Amino acid sequence: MEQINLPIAEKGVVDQIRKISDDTWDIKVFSPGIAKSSKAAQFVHVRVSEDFRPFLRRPLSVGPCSGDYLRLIFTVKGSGTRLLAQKSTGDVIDLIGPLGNPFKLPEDDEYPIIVGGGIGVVPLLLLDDQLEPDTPRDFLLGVRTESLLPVDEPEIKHRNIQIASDDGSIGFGGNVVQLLERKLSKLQSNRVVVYACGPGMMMYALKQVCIKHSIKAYISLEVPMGCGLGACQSCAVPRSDGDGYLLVCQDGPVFDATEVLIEPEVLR
Amino acid sequence: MEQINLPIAEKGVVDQIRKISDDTWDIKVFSPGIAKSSKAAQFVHVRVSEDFRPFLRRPLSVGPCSGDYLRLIFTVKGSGTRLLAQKSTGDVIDLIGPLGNPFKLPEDDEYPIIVGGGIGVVPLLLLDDQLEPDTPRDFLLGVRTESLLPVDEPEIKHRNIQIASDDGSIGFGGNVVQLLERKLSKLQSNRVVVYACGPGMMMYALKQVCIKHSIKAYISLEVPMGCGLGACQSCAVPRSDGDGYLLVCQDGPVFDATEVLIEPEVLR
Amino acid sequence: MSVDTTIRMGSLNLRTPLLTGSGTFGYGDEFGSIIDYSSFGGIITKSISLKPRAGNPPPRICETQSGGIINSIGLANVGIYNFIESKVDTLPMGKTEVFLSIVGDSVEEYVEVVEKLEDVSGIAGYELNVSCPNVRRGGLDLGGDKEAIAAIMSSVRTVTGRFVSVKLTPHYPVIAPVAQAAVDAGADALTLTNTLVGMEVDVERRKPLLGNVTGGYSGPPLKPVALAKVWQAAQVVDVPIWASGGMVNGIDCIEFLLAGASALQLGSVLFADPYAPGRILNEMIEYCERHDVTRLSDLVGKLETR
Amino acid sequence: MSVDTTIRMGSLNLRTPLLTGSGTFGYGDEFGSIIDYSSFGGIITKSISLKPRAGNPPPRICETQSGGIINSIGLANVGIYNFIESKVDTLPMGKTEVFLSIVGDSVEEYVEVVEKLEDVSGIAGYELNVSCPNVRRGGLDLGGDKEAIAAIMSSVRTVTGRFVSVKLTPHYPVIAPVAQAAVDAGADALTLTNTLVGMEVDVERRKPLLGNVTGGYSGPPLKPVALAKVWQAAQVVDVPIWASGGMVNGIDCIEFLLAGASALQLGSVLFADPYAPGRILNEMIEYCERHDVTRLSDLVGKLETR
Ligand SMILES: Cc1cc2nc3c(=O)[nH]c(=O)nc-3n(C[C@H](O)[C@H](O)[C@H](O)COP(=O)(O)OP(=O)(O)OC[C@H]3O[C@@H](n4cnc5c(N)ncnc54)[C@H](O)[C@@H]3O)c2cc1C
Ligand SMILES: Cc1cc2nc3c(=O)[nH]c(=O)nc-3n(C[C@H](O)[C@H](O)[C@H](O)COP(=O)(O)OP(=O)(O)OC[C@H]3O[C@@H](n4cnc5c(N)ncnc54)[C@H](O)[C@@H]3O)c2cc1C
Ligand SMILES: Cc1cc2nc3c(=O)[nH]c(=O)nc-3n(C[C@H](O)[C@H](O)[C@H](O)COP(=O)(O)O)c2cc1C
Ligand SMILES: Cc1cc2nc3c(=O)[nH]c(=O)nc-3n(C[C@H](O)[C@H](O)[C@H](O)COP(=O)(O)O)c2cc1C
Ligand code: FES
Ligand code: FES
Repeated sequence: MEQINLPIAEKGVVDQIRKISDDTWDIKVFSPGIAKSSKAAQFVHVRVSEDFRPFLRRPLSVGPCSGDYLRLIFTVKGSGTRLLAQKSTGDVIDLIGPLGNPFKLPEDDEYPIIVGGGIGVVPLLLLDDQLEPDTPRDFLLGVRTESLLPVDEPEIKHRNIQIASDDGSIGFGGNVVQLLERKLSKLQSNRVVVYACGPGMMMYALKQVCIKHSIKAYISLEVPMGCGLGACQSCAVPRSDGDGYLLVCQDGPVFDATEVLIEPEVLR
Repeated sequence: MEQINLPIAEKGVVDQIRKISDDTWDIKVFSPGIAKSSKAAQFVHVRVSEDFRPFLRRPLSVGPCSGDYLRLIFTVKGSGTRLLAQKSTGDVIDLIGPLGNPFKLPEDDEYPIIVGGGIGVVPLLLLDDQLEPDTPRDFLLGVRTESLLPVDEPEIKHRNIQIASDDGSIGFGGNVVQLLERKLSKLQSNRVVVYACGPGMMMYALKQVCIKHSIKAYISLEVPMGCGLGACQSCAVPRSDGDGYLLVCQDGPVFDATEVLIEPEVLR
Repeated sequence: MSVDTTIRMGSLNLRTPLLTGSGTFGYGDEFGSIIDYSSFGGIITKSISLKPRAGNPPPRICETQSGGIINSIGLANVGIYNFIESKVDTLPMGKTEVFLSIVGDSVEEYVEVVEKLEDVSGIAGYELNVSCPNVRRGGLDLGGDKEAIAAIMSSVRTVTGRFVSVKLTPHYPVIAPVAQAAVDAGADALTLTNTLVGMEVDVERRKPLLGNVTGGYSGPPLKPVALAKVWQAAQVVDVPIWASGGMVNGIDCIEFLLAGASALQLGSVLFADPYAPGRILNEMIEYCERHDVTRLSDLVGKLETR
Repeated sequence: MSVDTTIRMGSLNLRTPLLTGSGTFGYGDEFGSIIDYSSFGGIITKSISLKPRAGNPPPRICETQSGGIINSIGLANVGIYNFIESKVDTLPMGKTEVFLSIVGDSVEEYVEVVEKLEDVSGIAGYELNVSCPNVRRGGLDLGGDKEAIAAIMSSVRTVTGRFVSVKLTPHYPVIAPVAQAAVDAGADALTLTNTLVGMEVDVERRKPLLGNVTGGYSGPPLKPVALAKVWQAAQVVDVPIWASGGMVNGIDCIEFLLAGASALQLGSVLFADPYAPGRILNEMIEYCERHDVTRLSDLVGKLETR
């Protein structure tokens, strides 16, 4: 197993906050301890409220890092992310991280296809950075419609992200798993390794496709969490062999797609 | 019994808010329905939070009224009054009132002495206004120290309020009940009627003094309330005859001092 | 779209599923013109006992840091004789359905109070409060003992044909056995739940905030507990369930309907917001419109579990 | 002024009254360098059963509108054999006192697990969890039945001389009889309380928020209930009481001490704020300084009631 850095507690400082779309925000945080040691798919557990309302921390993937800074990119879903979106430059954010296991990087003979669904793209942005610059890859991102893109135009260009949209408003018309299938039909699939993160329904479909084509797929899962540290057993996902559960915060968030049962309802 | 106006629900509008001392605020509220029908010692039940935190309304005495406006004067004690102190001009305040029974005004041959303790002075300010202008009276107000005065200099002058302070920093050095005893020693006490409102300890001492001098005393009591409307029985005070309880919101807040048992601990 | 808000339960036909929680609405007229009866299906009075009760020493109400309240009224009420003499006439009959809450120290007391009320016409039914946390009783633990509850219910059944709901405490880990016992003894409905037993301390004065030390804990913090009890009971009994516990908005109420409640009691919320019934009814109707539900009653028990 | 934070209870001598709530701190090392053991008097492990348990279907945790959380872990644990093989060595013994929480489906299971642990040295004592809301049992209602609780405690007493606390559910209207039964059966302490049974519903999807529908409700909304139980029990038993329920700051903890608790378990708060133990200890010391209290233990049971 790869060497993983122990999680630390760090008070990050908001350097910059910007709105990417109607409900998606991108915060650049000064958090040297975590920024320097995080690997793709690891996450931070973020305290959103000092007065315990809401009560729990919120897990957020570490986005692209540069030097002492990391990026948190998130969609406002409920009260916790709403509070985070109200932060401004200079505000302190109580972080614990990096948590969880990172993506296993591709072997020399493997061709990585990165597949993001909506805000699930965040850990994949860091992965994209952590691949050797000269490693060829495909980076696919699905959204429902153009206005919900969780990354901006320059970032899409720079990373050469190929977009799929359900309503055809941008890029490929259809979902991102369909786009993946297209790609696969043009590649020698036993060399491909898929890296994916996205909503439950997408992960479900993606797993079927990867099984059909006998492709290795690493998926990063998102479920409600308590401690984030492997202590409370809140973040269980069923093993596909029926033998109990794995913990997303400790055994994941990255799993081999064949290891876990994907229940779209639970992952949301 | 005097004719009492039925309580109404009214959305008051903050006309002006000013800080009187470190923790005391004076809000002038446009609330024509309540302002026009309130009598001294009646109160309004104020919703301090739209999202039920804190949960209960706060009872506040109706202060001096002029035309369509009433004044709420209050000390910040906890979360409810803290929220009220954050109101600003134009804000809407959800009020129910006037509630409770007013002071019984003095008979022609009675000499009123008004005795306030701290913020308990509020209902007495309205009483002062509602006495016939040419009615002679004494208006005493006790505070711990000058900086805690709940009314400002001009108001004290205008109403000719005589101050007592525990530490002697202003006016009579001693508590207001001692000041009352001084007054009484100079008056023919069977003509005197006392109107009082203040903290539990003061009310306790005041009752003893009035009994000693066989003086009629009307006191206005403050206890934690639920409904404010006589429905929930939260605001009970023990009858002095031992036969159960009276309700401050329905039978009070004004009581004949001999009617009720004064438990300083409960009144705070 | 117009949403049908009526609820049918046995012999009852309520205009809306909203009722008042006993003890939070007095004998029904105290809120005066401030309340809008048209949003209610009915009201439930303060619990009435055989003899008048003075209630507990003050303070009787406090707030909790957790956003709820605790009361220790101690069932202060005028007693059945005074009630019949001076309160019956003020009940809002005609404006809405009126249910009387009954409390007693013994099986006989419940029966006696109900018998006396049988002569009063226009009463829609009774709620038997066998779960008040604020009074200590002799040998009988009425709130905990399912035999005692069954005895009260079956004895009351012998003296009335009117609709009777039995109101239970949330202080059972699992409500099923006692719920079943109450229904077997003849209950037409179950009310779930009464308050939790709670307490707050003023650390500066080292004193409890309530004169009686402990009291009944209600408001939003109670909601998840009452909801669990409603759901647990709905799995085992087939009488309607009246929900009580922490509802402050339409969504809370929809949660209870989905979990299996047919009627919804608004209690503590009335202190903060006496206009809650109208607001909440509108919020429920909006939910129905958004989800193409034509009758509120269609939501009852429609929680999807595996 | 320096405040003495130690707490003595029978054979135990704890550095501070702060413990961890079972199930919120794993087997004691998961929090790694994030936690400061020096603020703790001891830790209590996740409940351990005879056989490994997989636990309940996800989702297993949700928040409540009322500011608490509900979990339905379902006592997922590695079982006593795996525990002894692979977890015992990671226990933070030496750093702090270590208590093992035990759960079982029968009297015999509790006894068997404790027997196996008797060979492990360095264990300060046990907490018997007879109150978990997340598992259904056969005939025995272990959380509600005082005879069953007494049987478990007295049987465990025959195999260990170590300190044993019995952890009870808050789902009793009055805790006294069951508290007394546990003490009579040999408990050295009582833990009050475990979680309430609670539930939340997602009205948009018409589904419960937890896979198991109901779960254990903890955090701030639980505090007033646990406080009442601690106070009620302190009136009748003379063993120390370990408080558990909703504490998030030093004032909460002082409330429990005044109500009669000798030790204070921090549970859910650790998820939000793993630094809570140090912060809370400081807040308690500040309170003591402000009130001229030289020993934290002097506050125990010092609530003034009439
Ligand atoms: C390892 C991991 C990495 C994540 N990375 C990101 C990211 O980079 N950007 C991003 O926008 N979101 C990410 N999420 C999802 C994010 O944590 C949730 O959207 C967020 O917690 C919702 O909180 P809220 O207060 O806005 O919503 P609410 O609806 O108020 O949340 C209620 C509760 O449900 C939990 N919850 C709800 N949805 C999810 C979910 N999908 N996953 C986990 N918990 C959930 C919350 O933590 C909270 O306890 C990640 C989740 C995990 C587990
Ligand atoms: C009839 C009446 C008239 C009043 N008039 C005034 C006034 O004009 N100006 C003023 O400053 N105060 C007045 N009070 C007292 C005022 O209601 C309380 O100070 C206020 O409710 C405290 O709320 P809080 O949120 O600041 O304090 P918190 O400490 O947060 O309050 C906690 C709870 O205790 C209750 N409470 C605490 N102290 C009192 C008290 N003395 N009386 C009633 N309830 C209390 C609160 O309503 C609340 O439910 C009056 C009280 C009554 C009953
Ligand atoms: C001040 C007060 C008095 C109450 N009195 C009674 C009562 O007399 N009889 C009864 O059955 N329930 C009584 N209750 C309980 C309520 O009817 C209701 O069941 C409980 O408060 C939970 O609902 P809520 O959270 O909506 O208030 C009382 C509650 C409060 C707050
Ligand atoms: C996620 C979680 C798991 C828990 N697991 C256990 C357990 O295994 N055994 C037990 O006795 N209590 C368990 N509890 C209950 C806690 O120990 C504690 O008694 C309860 O949560 C109340 O305290 P709190 O509000 O401080 O969390 C658990 C609580 C939580 C939140
Ligand atoms: S969140 Fe606590 S174990 Fe994963
Ligand atoms: S506050 Fe409800 S009766 Fe007085």
